[in-house]
Amino acid sequence: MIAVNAEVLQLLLLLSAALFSLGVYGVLTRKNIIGLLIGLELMANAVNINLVAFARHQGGTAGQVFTLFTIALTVAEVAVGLALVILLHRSRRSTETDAAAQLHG
Amino acid sequence: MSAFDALNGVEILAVDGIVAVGALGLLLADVAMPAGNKRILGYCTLLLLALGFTATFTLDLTGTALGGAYVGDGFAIWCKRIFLAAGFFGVLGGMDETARIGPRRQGEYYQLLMMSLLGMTLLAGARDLILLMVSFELMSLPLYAMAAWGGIGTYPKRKGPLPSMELPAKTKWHRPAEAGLKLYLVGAVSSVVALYGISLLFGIGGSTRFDVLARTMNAGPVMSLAVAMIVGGFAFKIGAAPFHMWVPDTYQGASTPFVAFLSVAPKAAGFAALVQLLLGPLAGHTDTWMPLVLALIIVSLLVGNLMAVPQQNVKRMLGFSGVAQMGFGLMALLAAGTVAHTSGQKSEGLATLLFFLAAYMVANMGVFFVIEAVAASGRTEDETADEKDSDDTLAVFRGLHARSPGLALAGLLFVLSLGGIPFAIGFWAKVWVLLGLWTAGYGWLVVLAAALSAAGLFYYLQIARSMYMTPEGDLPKVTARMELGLAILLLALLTMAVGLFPGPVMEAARVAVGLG
Amino acid sequence: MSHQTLALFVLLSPLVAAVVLFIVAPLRVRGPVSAGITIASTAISLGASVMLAMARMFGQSAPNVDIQAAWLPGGGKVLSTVGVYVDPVAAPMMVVVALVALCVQVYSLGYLGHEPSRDRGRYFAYHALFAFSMLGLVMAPNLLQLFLCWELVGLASYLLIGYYWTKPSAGQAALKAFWVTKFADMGLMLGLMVLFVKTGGFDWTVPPGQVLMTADAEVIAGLLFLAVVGKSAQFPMHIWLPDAMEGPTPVSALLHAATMVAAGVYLIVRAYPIFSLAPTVLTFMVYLGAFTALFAAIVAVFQDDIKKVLAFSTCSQLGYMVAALGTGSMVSGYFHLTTHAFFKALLFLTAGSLIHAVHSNSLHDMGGLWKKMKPTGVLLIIGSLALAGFPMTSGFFSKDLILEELLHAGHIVPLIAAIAAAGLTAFYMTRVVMLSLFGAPSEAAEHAHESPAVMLAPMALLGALALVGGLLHGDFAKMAGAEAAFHITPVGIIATATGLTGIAAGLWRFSPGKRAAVGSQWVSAPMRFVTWLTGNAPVDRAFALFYRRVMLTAAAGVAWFDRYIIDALINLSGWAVLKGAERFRRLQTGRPADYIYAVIAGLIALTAMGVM
Amino acid sequence: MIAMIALSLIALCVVSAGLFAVRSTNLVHSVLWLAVSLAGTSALYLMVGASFLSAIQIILYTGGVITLMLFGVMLTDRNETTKIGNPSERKRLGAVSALAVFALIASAVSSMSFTGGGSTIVHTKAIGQALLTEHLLAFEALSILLLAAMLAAIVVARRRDP
Amino acid sequence: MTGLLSPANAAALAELPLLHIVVAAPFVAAMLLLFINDTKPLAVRLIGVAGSTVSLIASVAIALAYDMTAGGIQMTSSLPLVPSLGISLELGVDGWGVSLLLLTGLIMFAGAFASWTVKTRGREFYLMLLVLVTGVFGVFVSLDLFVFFLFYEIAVLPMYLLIGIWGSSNKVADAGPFKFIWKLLDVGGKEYAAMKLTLMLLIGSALIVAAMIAMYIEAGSTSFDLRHLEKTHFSLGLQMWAFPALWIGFGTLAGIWPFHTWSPDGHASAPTAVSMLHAGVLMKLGAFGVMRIGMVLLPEGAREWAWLVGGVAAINILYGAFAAMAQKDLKYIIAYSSVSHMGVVMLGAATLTVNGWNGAVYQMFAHGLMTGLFFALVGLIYEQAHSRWIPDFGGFAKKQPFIAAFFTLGCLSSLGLPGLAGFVAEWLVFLGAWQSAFSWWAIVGLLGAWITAIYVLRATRRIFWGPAPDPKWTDIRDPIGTEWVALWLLGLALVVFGAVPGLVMDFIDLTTAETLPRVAGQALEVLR
Repeated sequence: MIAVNAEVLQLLLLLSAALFSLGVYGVLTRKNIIGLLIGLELMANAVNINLVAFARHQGGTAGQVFTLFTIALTVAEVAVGLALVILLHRSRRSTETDAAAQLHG
Repeated sequence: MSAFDALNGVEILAVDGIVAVGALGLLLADVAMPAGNKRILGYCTLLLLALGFTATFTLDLTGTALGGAYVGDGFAIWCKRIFLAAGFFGVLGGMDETARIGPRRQGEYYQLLMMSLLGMTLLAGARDLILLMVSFELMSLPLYAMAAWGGIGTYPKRKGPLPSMELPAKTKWHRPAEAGLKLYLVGAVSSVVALYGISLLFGIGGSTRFDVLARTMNAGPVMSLAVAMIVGGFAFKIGAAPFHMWVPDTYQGASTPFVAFLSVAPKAAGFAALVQLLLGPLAGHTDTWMPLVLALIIVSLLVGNLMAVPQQNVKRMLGFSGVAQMGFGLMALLAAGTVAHTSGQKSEGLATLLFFLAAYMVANMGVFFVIEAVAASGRTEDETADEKDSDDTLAVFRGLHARSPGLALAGLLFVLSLGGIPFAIGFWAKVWVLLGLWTAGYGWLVVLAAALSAAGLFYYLQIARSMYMTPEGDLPKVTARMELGLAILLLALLTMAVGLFPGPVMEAARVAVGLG
Repeated sequence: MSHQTLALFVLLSPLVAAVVLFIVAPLRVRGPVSAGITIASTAISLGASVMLAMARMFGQSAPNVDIQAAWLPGGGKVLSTVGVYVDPVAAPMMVVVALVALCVQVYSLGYLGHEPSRDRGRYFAYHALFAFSMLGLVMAPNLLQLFLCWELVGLASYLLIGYYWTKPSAGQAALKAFWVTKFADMGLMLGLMVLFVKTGGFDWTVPPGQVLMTADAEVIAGLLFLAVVGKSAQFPMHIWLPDAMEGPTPVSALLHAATMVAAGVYLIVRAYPIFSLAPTVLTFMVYLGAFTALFAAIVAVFQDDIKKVLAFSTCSQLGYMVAALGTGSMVSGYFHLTTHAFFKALLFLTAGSLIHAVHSNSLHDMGGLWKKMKPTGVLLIIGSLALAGFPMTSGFFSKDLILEELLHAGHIVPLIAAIAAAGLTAFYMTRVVMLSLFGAPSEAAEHAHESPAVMLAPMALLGALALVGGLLHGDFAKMAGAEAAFHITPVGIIATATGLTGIAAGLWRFSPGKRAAVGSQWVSAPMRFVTWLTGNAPVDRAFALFYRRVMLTAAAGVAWFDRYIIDALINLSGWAVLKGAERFRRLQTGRPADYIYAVIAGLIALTAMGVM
Repeated sequence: MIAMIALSLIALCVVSAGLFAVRSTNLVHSVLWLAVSLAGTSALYLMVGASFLSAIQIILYTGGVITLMLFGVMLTDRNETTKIGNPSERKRLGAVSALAVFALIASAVSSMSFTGGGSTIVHTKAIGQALLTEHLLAFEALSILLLAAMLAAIVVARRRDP
Repeated sequence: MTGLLSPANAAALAELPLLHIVVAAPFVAAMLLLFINDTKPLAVRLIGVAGSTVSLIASVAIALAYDMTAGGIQMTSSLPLVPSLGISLELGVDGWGVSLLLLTGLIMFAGAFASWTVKTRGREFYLMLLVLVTGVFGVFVSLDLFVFFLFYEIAVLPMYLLIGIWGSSNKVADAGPFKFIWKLLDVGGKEYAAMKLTLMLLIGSALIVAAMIAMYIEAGSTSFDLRHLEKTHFSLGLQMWAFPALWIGFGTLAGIWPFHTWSPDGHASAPTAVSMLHAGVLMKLGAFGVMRIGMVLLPEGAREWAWLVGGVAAINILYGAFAAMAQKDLKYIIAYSSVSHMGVVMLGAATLTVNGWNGAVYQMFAHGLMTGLFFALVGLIYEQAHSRWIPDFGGFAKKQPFIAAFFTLGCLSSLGLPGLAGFVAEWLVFLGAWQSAFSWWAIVGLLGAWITAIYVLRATRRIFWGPAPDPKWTDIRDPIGTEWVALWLLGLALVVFGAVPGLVMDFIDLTTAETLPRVAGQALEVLR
């Protein structure tokens, strides 16, 4: 275990930023909804890393509790998302985002 | 702190308790009931919501609970009233449609609605980042499912945005699925963004409690970043441009009574969340967030009003108009922020926001219910909203004045209220907002908003035009079902009554924010 | 009855008649009823006028009648009043107006006897309106009321010229008369405004203690004179008068000869305190008046329409009056107004009688009527002599006075023009008499017969006045506070000689034996220019050009500009929004991926705003 | 120092796995790369002393999310589902946007000066205590949220009423 | 109308809630109509007439009860609406209000009869009409700026439906540099006209809102009461922008150039009674707003901008007159003449002189009567001939002698013939203009009146005069039955108020004398 000093915090935050950006890249470029969800997970993961880094830096419980919550939130969100993917697949036989592009203008 | 200490003051959660217990109770009842038409659950929901709504008046809900994580104040109570009323009307107006979509499974709809409402009511009093985010998600998740509520139908040939996406006739196509998916995708990304912002906020503040954060946070690039992400993330929920893209599609795709609910309650909740954060721990940092809000206002006003103009589908039109309306809501926030910044106290701006949200709720739900009433009368018994592709275009209102004078009049009233015409509630809301905005020193924005609002009448009047200026031809008479009719009637009465005598309600809004 | 009451009677009786006839349709649509009411009211007016006038003429001097009531408030005070005002200046004019009006109305009973009852009713209602307006004008206590009534007589003129409204030419003429005079009236309005700003009121006298600067007086008088030029048909705004002959002949007699056109002259008489302060305007009046007198007389010579002859003659005579007033002699102009009213009304009525007999205005359709219509013939000759200034007729006295004044004032050129005009006047009137009464009768004249007594009686009355009216010149002068006894002067002799020469020339040129040579071609080739003038063409064409080329073009231009530029620009904004929105909505592609893009783009924008 | 290098290596691992996860053309691979990335994060947590979270991360994410996703892939399995590509114009725009986001966050974060840095050990018990006292309400709300998510997923994914 | 009642009786009359009655009567009638079956047209009409009759009687009673010796604002009452913002239903009436109430009462009464022939959806028609007129009455009796604005909006909005439903479309040829907009907008169509009217007026009212809010806040954010605002001295900075804002905002309704273009299309498309009310009364709301709100509350702004207000008004007068001259559609002529005549009103207002103001308010009154009469007549002609195309007309006087007579009467008032109401107004305005700092306005005004003479009389001649009408006009006839009401009422009013202007002018002058000194300031003394 290493103490999260300013340097480590900085590193973790940058890691989180990088993951977040990768997630952004993922959600922006994926045509497949599951692929898109993967990007979303990366972004969520970045949030978690942030929280953990801060929590460890500050030392209280709040950050860790918060992380716990965000993990749960993310999971719940993905669950609903996947359900929607299945629904879309059932009606359109496709899991691409463009399958849900009839409402426009 | 022991678990018992934490429960001190928990009685201020009575309303939330009613909703939570109600949701669970409905779930249990649903399971326990024999299969069949479960319309009774809808009435139970109504009862529960009415009970909760009454409780906001009869019980003293002010105070602090859970060591400061949850605070009941006038603002929160007022917000809860809006949520509960929106829920009440949403259930009342949607009862038929819900039953038609799935008579045996309508209980689930009400459970989801109650859970979403629980998220909202908690959100209104949340003074803790964790609680804020959890209740925010609790509000959102059921909405995704409710948006996708409904069946899979077949449609005539449809054009897609690209030639390759054209759907041949009779293809199965799930309009609510698309509505839900779009809501979900934009919502999920936005909430992750907001979460990221909140994690940064936590990082610089070192706590999840607002009162602590208010003391410990220092302005800086990270705070700016965090605030931008939070504002952006929440702006999705209120549907402010450019985070509004889901709005028209979801409005068009989802079942109308649900949209009536979706278009008001979560938006009010989004505002509640923004207010908690921006006028709570960030009240001292208005320099950081006001430019962002201002940018959102301008973009929302322009985009909303402009994009609503060419719409032929009423629900889409109302979606875009809602974007513009949210510009007004944000203006109230801006005004409140300015005053908070200069004098450090709660301002009339907040009261105008509350009044505006209430007015918006009444009128907007009303319009959607009128749409539903007209569209429903054209449907056969086993059809659902998403199966008819065109039952919410402007054309469905053709000659409504003759087909149902009452509905037409009510529709006109709601539309005019949204357009900000006197003696309807919406007028007072808009003017009050503008008044506050002027006081805050944004005179130019007042002129812009007022002019755009007037220009916005162009599309609102398209509805009036369709209802009053087109011949009814051989279209059938329209009669709203009992519950739906009751909802429309109540909303119309509210629009008129408060429009004629806005004084008490405005006064109540002022009292709610501590200005009495 | 007190004079106050009498004065009110003068004004109110035609007013009541007019109001009743205009509002109570059942009375109006019945010709005889309408005629009865109108004539009775005019008779009352005449009676009261005569009583009022008698008390002020012939050496008596009853105090002025002055009844005024507040009409318009302004800033808590009275801005202007209306009422009746009878002084020695107004009194004779009242009599003239009421008298000629009564004569004409009675005459009309016969002249319009064949018209539908409904139309006759309308006609007499207009007459009642005219009588009220004209008397109101004459009895105005201030210039504002004078102006109000000035416009109302214009209305009556418009309505009466347009009496035969089914005839397109009548409609044209009515409009032309109204437009031209209305244009000139702007001068009066403007003059009144200047007057009000300078003196604080609308009185024709400068209030005691106030000084009207000459420059201001010139402006006011000049503007008032513009209105006079229009109403009294002075060059170049005389163009409406010949056209106005489209109206029934009695109307021409009353409005367009005797009274209404003289209102301009009367205005100058009334506003003399102001005019007398404006020497430049006065001089201009002399020249314009004299020019009009000569010009119109020349044109009159070449007219074949008997009414047109008389119309141009009226212009010419009004020119005399204007010129006379310009010399500073109010009396001579005013007196000529009076005598002219009698003999010109007489001439028109006799002309009407002739027209009535042959159903044509053209002199060529007449001829030899002397045999058929002796009384009319006699009256025509009397009128012509008076107009020609034959010695001892009324015209002789008044015209002589004017010429004398011109000489006194030293306006030699106008004097020569006036004398020449007098000669021409005699010439063209002789022409009228010769062509209409003598010579071989035309086809139409074969069946002519004398007019009924109801027409002859008023003519006879006017004829008498035309003969002897001139004897009143002394009283006239006294009334105006001037001593003007009639003298035989060199100028008078020259003028009389010129007139007699004109008569002789006319007798010679148009003697029955030469009748074959008459016709519009009787002018010789060198006088082509003058023939051209006879169509009244140049001025008329100029006005028409102004109307078509300037007014209508401007109108079309403005209308086009409004519809296709101003309105289109406003529409354009709407169009741009609609089109722009149509374009803009493509951003809402419907593809969820793009929606996420929007979120991220918004996020980047917001964070960039926040961080930077 | 060694710990620092190890940390950096793991971080590198996490990032590269993330990169592969968003760039892989095979959806299953993508999911698995995500799993790697999440597992790496879990290791990271362990290193900085958040052992409880580390466990949760493994259980919930790797055990939950990844499974869910694989389920999703399987349920909707067709050729075009697993073989996914990113259209090139999207790639460019996405990369630019992602870089912009990274630049913004990184510039803000790196400008921040943190002081100190505690290394106090937070026991799992303390976390549990906090959950049930301070964050009781959020905890309860979360329970309902999970219920709601379940219900929502069922409602959405279920076939329509007969 | 002073002295018709003894002071005691007048005082007793003033005790009645007359202002409430005058505003509420049409509204109550409108609400009653909601409960009447559309299949009973007579009942609908009678209720409409009853509502307007009560209003007319009440407005006459107000005129009788108004105490001329006391002057000022009378019959005040107050009902707080939004206490926290200081918005309150303050009613009261001054001299201007009395005269314009009278006008509205007359026009509405006439309009109720002129709508007798509305065939389709008569109930809704009367309902909207009554709501509209409620707004108009409300504006004239409001002493609270906010309530003023409320009523103003109420008066403007029903127009959209009234024109859109019962209006008629016009053909407007596409030409000019912006030809391409025609297809999309359906220029000339009734819905186009209705929408253009509504949007232009409401965007204008956005400016009003801005100025209103700014004034409220500068006056201490306590009250919208006009009397309170009048006491406030607004900073020059505010006045300099707020006055033009109010001018354009209200002025759009008054048809100021170049924001007048809603007016010809709107009036030409609107059904008879709506044109009557709109041109007759509603446009006056705009002018009234400019004077009562803009000038009285912002005197310095008014003084500083008078040159522009008057200059634009001068443009209005000539521009409207010329544009009217080129029209061939009868309604367009009247509509453009309204633009021209409203220019006279604004010109009078801009003079900032007693006479100019008196004239301006009187012109509102006179033009209201006149244009009401015109539109009633045009409605009758259109109903019988089914055409408004003047080149097709001619000789109508044969079959419609009374319509011809009343039309001529309207024309004469329009061109400012003495003895008719129009003259008094125009004369005073031009006199005031001459007294003002910009004398040339008066000349423009006079020219405008002359051009008016040209086009109105030309129209009269083309429609009514000339040989017997074309055989295709077999159906045209004089009015019958209730059609007479509007003609006689408005026609006689034109004459009576022209011959005895004091009836109304005494009221107007009272208020002018009270308010003008505040606005004109030093300038007034010089000019008087």
